[in-house]
Amino acid sequence: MNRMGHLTKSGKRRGAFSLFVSLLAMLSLLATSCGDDDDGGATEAPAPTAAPETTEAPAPTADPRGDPMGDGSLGIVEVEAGDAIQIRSLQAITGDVGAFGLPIDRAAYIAVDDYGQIKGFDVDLGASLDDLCSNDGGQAAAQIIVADEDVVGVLGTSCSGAAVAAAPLITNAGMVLISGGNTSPALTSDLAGNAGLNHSVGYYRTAHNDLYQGAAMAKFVFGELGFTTAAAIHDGDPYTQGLAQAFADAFEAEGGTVTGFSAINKDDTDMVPVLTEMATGTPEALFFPIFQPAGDFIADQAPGVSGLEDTVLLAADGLLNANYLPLPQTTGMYFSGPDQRFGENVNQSTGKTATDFTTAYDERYGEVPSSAFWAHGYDAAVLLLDAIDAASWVEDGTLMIDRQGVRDYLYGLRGYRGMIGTLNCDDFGDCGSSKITVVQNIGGEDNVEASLNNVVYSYEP
Amino acid sequence: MNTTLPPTTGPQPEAPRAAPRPAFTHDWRRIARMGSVAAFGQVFIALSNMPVRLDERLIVKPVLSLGYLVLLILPFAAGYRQGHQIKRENMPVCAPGPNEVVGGFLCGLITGGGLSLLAVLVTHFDLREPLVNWSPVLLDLLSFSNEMWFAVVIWLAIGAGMGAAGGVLRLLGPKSHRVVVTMALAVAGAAVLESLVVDVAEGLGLEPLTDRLYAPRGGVAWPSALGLAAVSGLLAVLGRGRFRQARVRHAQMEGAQRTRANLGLIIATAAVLIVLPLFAGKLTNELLANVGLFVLLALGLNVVVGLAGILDLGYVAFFAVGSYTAAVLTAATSPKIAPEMPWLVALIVVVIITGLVGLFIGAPVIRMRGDYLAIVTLGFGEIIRLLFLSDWLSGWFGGSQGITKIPGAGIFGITEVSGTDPRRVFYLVLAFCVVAIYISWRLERSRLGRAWMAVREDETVAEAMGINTVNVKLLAFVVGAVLGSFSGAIFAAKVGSVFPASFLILVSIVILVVVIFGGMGNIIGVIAGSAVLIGVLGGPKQPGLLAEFSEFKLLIYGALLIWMMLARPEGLIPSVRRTRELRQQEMAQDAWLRGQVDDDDAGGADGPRPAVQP
Amino acid sequence: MTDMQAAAGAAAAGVRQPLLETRRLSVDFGGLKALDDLDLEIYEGEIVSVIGPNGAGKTTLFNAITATVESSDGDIVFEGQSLLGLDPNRVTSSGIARTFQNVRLFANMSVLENVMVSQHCRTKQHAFGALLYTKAFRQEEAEIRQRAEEILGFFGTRLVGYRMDQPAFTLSYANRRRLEIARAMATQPKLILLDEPVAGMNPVESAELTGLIGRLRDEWGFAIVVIEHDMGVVREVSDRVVVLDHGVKIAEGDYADVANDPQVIEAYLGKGAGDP
Amino acid sequence: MSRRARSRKAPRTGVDWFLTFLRVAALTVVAVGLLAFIAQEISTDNPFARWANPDATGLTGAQFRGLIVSGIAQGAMYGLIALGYSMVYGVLGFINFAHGEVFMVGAMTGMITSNKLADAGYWESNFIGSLVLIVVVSVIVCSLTAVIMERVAYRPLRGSPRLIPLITSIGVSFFLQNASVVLLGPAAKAYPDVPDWLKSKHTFLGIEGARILVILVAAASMICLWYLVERTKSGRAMRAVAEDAEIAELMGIDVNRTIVKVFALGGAMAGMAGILWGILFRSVIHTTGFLPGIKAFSAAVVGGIGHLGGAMAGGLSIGVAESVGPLLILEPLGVSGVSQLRDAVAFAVLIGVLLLRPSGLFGERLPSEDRT
Repeated sequence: MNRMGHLTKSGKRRGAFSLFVSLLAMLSLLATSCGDDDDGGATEAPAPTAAPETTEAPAPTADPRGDPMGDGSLGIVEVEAGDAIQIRSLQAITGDVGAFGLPIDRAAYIAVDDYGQIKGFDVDLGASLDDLCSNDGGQAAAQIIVADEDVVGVLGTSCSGAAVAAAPLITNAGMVLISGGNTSPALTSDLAGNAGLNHSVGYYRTAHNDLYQGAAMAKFVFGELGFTTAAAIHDGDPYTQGLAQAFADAFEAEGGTVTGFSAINKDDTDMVPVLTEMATGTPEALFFPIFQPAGDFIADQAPGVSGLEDTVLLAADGLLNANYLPLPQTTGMYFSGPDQRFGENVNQSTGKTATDFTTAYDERYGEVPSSAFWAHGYDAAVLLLDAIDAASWVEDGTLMIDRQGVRDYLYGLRGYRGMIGTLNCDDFGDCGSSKITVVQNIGGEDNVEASLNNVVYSYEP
Repeated sequence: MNTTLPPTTGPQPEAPRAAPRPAFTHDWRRIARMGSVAAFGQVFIALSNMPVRLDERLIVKPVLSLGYLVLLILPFAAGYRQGHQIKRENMPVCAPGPNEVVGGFLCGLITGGGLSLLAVLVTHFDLREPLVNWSPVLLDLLSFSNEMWFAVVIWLAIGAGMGAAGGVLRLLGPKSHRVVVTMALAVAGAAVLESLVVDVAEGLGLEPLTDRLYAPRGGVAWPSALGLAAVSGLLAVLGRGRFRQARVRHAQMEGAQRTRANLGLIIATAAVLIVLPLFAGKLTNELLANVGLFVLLALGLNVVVGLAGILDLGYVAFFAVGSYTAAVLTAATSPKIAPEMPWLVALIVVVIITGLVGLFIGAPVIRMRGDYLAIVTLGFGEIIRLLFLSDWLSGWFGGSQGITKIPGAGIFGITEVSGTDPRRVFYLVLAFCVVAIYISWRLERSRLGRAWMAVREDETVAEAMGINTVNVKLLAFVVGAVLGSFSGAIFAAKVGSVFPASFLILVSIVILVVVIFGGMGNIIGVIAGSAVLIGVLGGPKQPGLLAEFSEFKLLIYGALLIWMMLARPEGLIPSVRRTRELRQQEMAQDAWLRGQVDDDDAGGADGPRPAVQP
Repeated sequence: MTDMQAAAGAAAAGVRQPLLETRRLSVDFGGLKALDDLDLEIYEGEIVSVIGPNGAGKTTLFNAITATVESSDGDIVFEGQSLLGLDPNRVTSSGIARTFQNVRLFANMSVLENVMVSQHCRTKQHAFGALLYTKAFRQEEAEIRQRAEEILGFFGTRLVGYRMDQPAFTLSYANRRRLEIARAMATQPKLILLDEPVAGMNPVESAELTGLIGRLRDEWGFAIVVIEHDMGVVREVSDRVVVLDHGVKIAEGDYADVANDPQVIEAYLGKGAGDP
Repeated sequence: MSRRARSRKAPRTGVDWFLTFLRVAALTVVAVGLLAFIAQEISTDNPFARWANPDATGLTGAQFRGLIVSGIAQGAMYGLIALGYSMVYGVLGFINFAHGEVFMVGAMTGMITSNKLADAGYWESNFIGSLVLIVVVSVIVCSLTAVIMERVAYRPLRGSPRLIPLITSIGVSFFLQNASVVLLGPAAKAYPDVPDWLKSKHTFLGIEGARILVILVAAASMICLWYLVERTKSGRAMRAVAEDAEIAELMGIDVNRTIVKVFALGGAMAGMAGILWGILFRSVIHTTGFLPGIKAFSAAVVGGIGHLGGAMAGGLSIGVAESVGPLLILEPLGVSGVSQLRDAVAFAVLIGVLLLRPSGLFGERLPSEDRT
């Protein structure tokens, strides 16, 4: 009460400074008096500030560790009893790319629930962050994540462009980044043992490398369909451009001729010019690994362009969804994408199948996943949790997580049975099953599921 | 009659107050109109999913979330607004009384009725196609997880209550008014600035304080909210409007005194900006760096739009050219250009190239009529982005794969500024902001600055007065371009990669909103505009403090732009000159009334100097 | 004013060179001849009034001289140099300043700034000087300001004092006209074109301004061309009067000659307007 | 100032020289590209054809016709939207930047109505009736949108400095676009499937039925509008207000009412264009209005703003130019991925026309105060 008196007496007279001091005094007074009212939040995870500190001290040579992985070289995260292990999800969740990132984001939450506690500690995903499918968005979000030094790992990103900027930040902070949606070769390797341009140690992904998909499509077109000419169109997105390029390169490597390689803009609707440009080479197949709505227009307008009447249309996973397949103009089209015949694949850590997942998803969100990579997202999340489990030990009721151990576990991953198939991580973080399939669309509203399973070609490196 | 007319700025002369109006004589049509407009707004907000999304953001835990707050504000505002009396000459202003409260009540009732009706409709019809947010979740929110009838009753009640509260606010004297507003602002401010406050408090070792202030997982804990309100209320009482007094005093200062006061303010601000980042964590610094980048861009656009009056909608082109030039010159991975330059050396080239691009774009457009110019610059902005994106030039700029692995900005070998350390980025941005501020400040007060203003005022006359308008405008274009390119060069070093997707038209528009919102032609205003908009709402690809708003950011930007133009075209912090321009008629009239306009029959101007300057 | 003396000397020698000369000047507005083969000479230190009924092409003449409209034929020669093809700002910097019939000030700039900005073409300091805040820059700013104050001082107390810092739109109508003239003076011309300088003024004000026009020539040495409807003013100030009708010069001479010219009387009376 | 013809004079300043250079350069690029294209068409072995682009193949007649027709159809829609820009600019002298969004609102309305009709089965059973119905609904909604926009955002600003309403209209555009996102969702939304005769290529000269429909309807709308403006009393009032609002007011014309009518008419045209868009492309998204809106404004400028026929002609020019330009001019010059530069070509046309003929192809018709 003494301080209260101070406030009323002198706060009045002296200038702004004393007011400020009094304000602080008052606040702390208040804070102490209301200290007991916090129990409402007891069941919830603690605020970041209340969470434990990271010790940069060398790993203890202790025995209570059991045999967790890691040498402590990247520091240890300590999680005190009652606190939760902090991981984050960084996906494209708003705007038109939201349809792609949102299922991956939600998969992480489902996976964390399925997994349960790690050594008696809860796992907290926090609020989802948005990578806005861009490098600057990814960087800004990554900065928010690394500001919290308790975060062990991050699930994301959806878009390769975001990973380019986010991965260095996150991996430099000792965290790992595991993506279920990136496919750019630059983030991992060219599959010939050379690190990609944007490869960071501590970056992993369960999605396939574009080079596989490009090769798969090329082999299908050249080998299965027996075509020697093909053209490709992308829409200026790093992903679609990369995939179209991968296809073109692989197709030429197979011995075919790429008669046209061009691009549209995402907002274009009138595709006659670009299709005419392609038609000048009279390709037997036209590959456009792009998104909606531009994909609708290409499929719709292509048969009307002189020179493309009989060209076979091919697309990729960006269009392999429940909105596109029922469109009448897409009947008979071929689509490459990750093998979606998850069938009875069981994630070895949670014991869940794809059917379990979609049921849970529908229960929670009242819809079916709107993109192809949800299972990759699920496996990515489970991998992170497994890695934390493998790299942690309990000491005096505190969970110690060795950051290097998390990486060691992931780099050493072999023969892991995930929802998407068997996962093996290579030295550059490519962990995906790399199984690519080509399906043919049966057509019609009711045949989406059947079309997804109508595999006409499958490829495994 | 015209309700869209803004209240005039500045202190209102104290009009004689007549007795309160009777409680039940109202302009019923006005109440009905305002109520239904507000109701329409309510329904729009509800259907936009804003309340549901923002419900995650707690203001006062567990009582109030931002989601509900946005629903409460409209009936309150409608209630308050309807109590506004249109002032006419020689018409006494009635003292507020029960009339205002009853009017507010009715207004709020109608407003709340909108949501009640919505609750009924949502229950009985399924419009999920096409309205995506027409869902049980919405009903759940509206009915506080109860039956539909509960929603109907509760929203009528809430609406009426908030409306009446708005009316009551009219009853309060200026003092209580101030106290209430201060309290509300304090709590809302504490909630909005949460992550910032926590971050800085951590740096200062004040976590115990913030741990008490904020509930776990966000929001001001309700006891703290009460405390905060009490403290701020008390401060408002104790302060007795000193802040306003100080402001008025400052406005009246002149000459050396004013310079001194300004210098003091500048030094204080500089000290805060230099010291604060040292204590703040990555979060705050990242935010500050982002705000700083936009301040730089906005300062550049301000020269073009604010000073020279050229509406450049393709301003992002210069940001892009700055980024790409810096990237191509400094990144080892960039195609074509082999020798990697240090960032500072590259910066010189960046300035030269952007200047040239400014000339190249400026020359064809500069003679065009203002609005043609706007569209053509927009076209140029798009062309430039498309060229960076194109496969054709991908050998130079990487096409859609962009340029990655851009090294940080090395400063004389002393330090390297890259995205991993936002604090350094902020200091670098700060340094460039100071340069930009200096440039715009000096130029504004030079021969060139006067010529810009003349061109903005009347191009034909400026030309007739011997000003080469083409050159002068072109120079404004180039200066703006160069300032924008600074931001681009820092951006490239900060993010470490450039992709064409960072340079959409959207960015131009956001920068324009920032400039307009802050106050065209005014450096302080532009800075304040960036801080508020980019800092709180976020930039095109940058999250702000209220990350929950990210989905609605652009909608709010659009609404803000319209509202600003209608209600306060001079911006948040207007430049004196700009205010004059936009309110010329009003001010001329005022000046006349105050006897400031010379009456030629009465002789020259050597009479006593009028007390107040416009 | 050695120039003037030189000119006077030249005049005395009988080889008097006009300051401004239009040769068969024509301005065509889509078939409508606003000016038709107009020959006009203005000599140094001379005040010439241009009168004529509405639509006679007086303002068009000013616009053509200052390059605000393009002349379709003929030539305009100023100090021996053709002005054709110059931009308006170049015309101004070559030494011709003007005012506008419907006062066009930079309404939101202060009175002082209005005059300062009009010295643009006589000053040199560029952006770098301002940025580096060089001595030359400061010196020039001070000079600009001083000259502006000096010019404003020419109008007595009307435009000085606190009023210098007020925005131009707060000025009274008469003062706006004065400021326009001040602005024209600030471009340091040899020739000033005044477009109806006393229009809308009361008799006291217009008498005052009439005096000012004379002083402009006497004290500052400007040659002046005035478009004016007020015949009292015309009589007062003019050394010479030129009468236009339908873009054609119908009379020229001193006031008395012109006022009694039957063609002029017809032009006015034929229109049924005004009384010369 | 703006009307001053500079043609008679030689370039004087650096800027003039530069502009002359730009004009010459632009014409040269177009000419060389076209010549290379023609050379290609004559024979692909032609050295001139191979000079810049060794892979050049040339176009077949059918391909060329396809390009032109798609350009005309697209351009007809630009033209319809451009009419709204042009009329508002003619009367109020400002760019209603948000007009493109009115078009988007039209396309969205059409999408919603047609899907409801399809759900009810009426769309399949009576396509023509449905079409008329969605046109009516969309025209009404768009007119209303335009009128409300005028009332709320523009009328209070009449008489303020020029840039103010322009900036406001940018705000309105932003608001409408994002209101569509938050209310209707960010995903692209499809129209129900149209009958085969609209899709089949065997209707007339191998042109798709939908494109013929678009061109016909656009032409019909244009004629109606022309009749309305040139031959009716309201139209005379509009032209009078466009000429000089103050004098029109003195002549007893209700200026506010006339302006409202102008907005309503412009909105109706945009609504019509929205439906045509929906029929042709069968998909709509919140950004549908933005670029077409800007291109339509460019079309209005290219044709000569305030000139109804000019707006249509401008629309067709921009539509055809962006359709054939990349393949006719850029590809023979060895540019790769030319279709990506389509929008760039459209804007380049705008810039080029303004460089060569600042008042548009047909000359401007502007409110009197804008002329000086």
